[in-house]
Amino acid sequence: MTGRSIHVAVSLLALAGLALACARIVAGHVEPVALGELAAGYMRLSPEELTVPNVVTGILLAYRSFDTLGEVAVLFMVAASLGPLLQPMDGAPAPRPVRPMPPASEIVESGHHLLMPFIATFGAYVILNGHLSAGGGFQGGAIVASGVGLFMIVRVGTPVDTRALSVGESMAGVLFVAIGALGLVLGGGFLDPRILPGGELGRFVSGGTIPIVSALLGIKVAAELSVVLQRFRS
Amino acid sequence: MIQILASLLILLGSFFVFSAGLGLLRMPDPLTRIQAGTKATTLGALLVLTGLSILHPERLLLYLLIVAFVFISNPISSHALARAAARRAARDDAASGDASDPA
Amino acid sequence: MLDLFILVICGAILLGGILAVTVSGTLVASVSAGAAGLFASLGFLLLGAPDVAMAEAAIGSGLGIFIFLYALKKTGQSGRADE
Amino acid sequence: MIGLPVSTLLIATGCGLIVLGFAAVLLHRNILRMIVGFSLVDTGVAIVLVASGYVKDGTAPILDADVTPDAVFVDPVNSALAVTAIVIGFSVTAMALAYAVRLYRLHGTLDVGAFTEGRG
Repeated sequence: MTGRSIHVAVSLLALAGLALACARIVAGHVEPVALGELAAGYMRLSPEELTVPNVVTGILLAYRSFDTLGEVAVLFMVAASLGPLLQPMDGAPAPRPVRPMPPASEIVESGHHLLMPFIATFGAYVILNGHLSAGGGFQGGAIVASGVGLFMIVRVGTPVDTRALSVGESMAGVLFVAIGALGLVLGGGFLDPRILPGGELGRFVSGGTIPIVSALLGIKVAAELSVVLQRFRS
Repeated sequence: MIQILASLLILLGSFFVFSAGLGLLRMPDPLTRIQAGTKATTLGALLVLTGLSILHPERLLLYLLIVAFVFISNPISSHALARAAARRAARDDAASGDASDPA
Repeated sequence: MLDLFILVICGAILLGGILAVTVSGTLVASVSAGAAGLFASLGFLLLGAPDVAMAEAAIGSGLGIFIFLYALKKTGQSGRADE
Repeated sequence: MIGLPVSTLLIATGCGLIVLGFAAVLLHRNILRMIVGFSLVDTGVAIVLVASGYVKDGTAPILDADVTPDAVFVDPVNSALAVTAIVIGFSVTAMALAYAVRLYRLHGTLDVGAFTEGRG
């Protein structure tokens, strides 16, 4: 087993090097007392230009929304490619039979009926108030998807309809890109939120198209994460 | 006076939550651990939130919502955990008859 | 007082990470990685990033453990110390 | 307590988590344990990213009603990047787990030695 011990020795050496590099980063870090120029610019511009109090949402959905679109595209590709990857193969040896999960008890099922409205409402609240307080499309979509996970635990035999989820997800994606293109025509660039009137800072209807884009992003993320969960379950 | 009462309630609630953590560490098997964890944390959360709502009466509705959520979700999740633990114990008993090598 | 809290959170994150690396069962390892993520979301809250805290709590430690458990079930090693 | 600023402490924690995750990736033979290590690295990178954007006594970059005019804010760019990193980390973990399940179905084992040794 000398190959194994050589492997362990080289790995420990590499880890020591990594730890040394990390120690240098930690030792050289000084806590700043003021924002950098870029961050200060965003802090000033986001309430003025976009009428969005939550600057993180302003960056994610307006200044860097093209990144967000690419990220959702990555999530979509993962959700789409998990289907063929996790399908049972023809030529492979038969996998050990997995014990079927027992059905959920009555208490858990009634509790799921009680909790589902709470979870769905909270997810929708987080998605729609992303421009006013902490939250947004990604976070709310993940909350809704965890509600779908609760459904999957309770209804063991019932599959979630991935085709319907894909249709809803694609519609949201098309609308997202359409709003972006509209910004290219009417506003100053792709996904410019100022094609609708900005409104008053801190009101629910404000920030141009940002609440709409946030809702579409939430639908997309929730559907994609649910598809990922269902692929792993089936 | 009111503040002292609220602080006492919060302290009592923290004591219950702490004892729940101690129970999780000290209890011997899964079922007793679940029993220690659930009851004490439910009561502890109720006491802490009562103390907080005395301190901040304007947020009473929010705290009531949190209490409702904890009172629904905590027993349900621990019930599911206890059921899984009981099933596993039953399965291990059945399996130990023919193949007695747990290592 | 807040300093002590931060130290406790850092210790909890590192403890979760050490458990995830050293413990012998894969199920326990994935759950302690999720616990490290949950304490990390508390740390994000202290660092003034509630958005990141929500994302980490819901995605990193919620759905992450979920798919780990299903993968463990599919590979037939949900539980006992393997290796 | 020990005089170090908050962000330095959390950067140290994140770096420790990164080293621990790479230790799991390099030293374990079970593929699922390696994926656990990668998810630890994800968490550590997110912590380092957010902590390096912390400004002394900063609050969250949300300008709602109870923000005083002379408040100091945390860097919002780092927060936005960390949200992105967490979501991408989840999808990377999902892909890795799917490949692990597929390898297990093909070879009946999760030991990396079975895939590399015996092939020279």
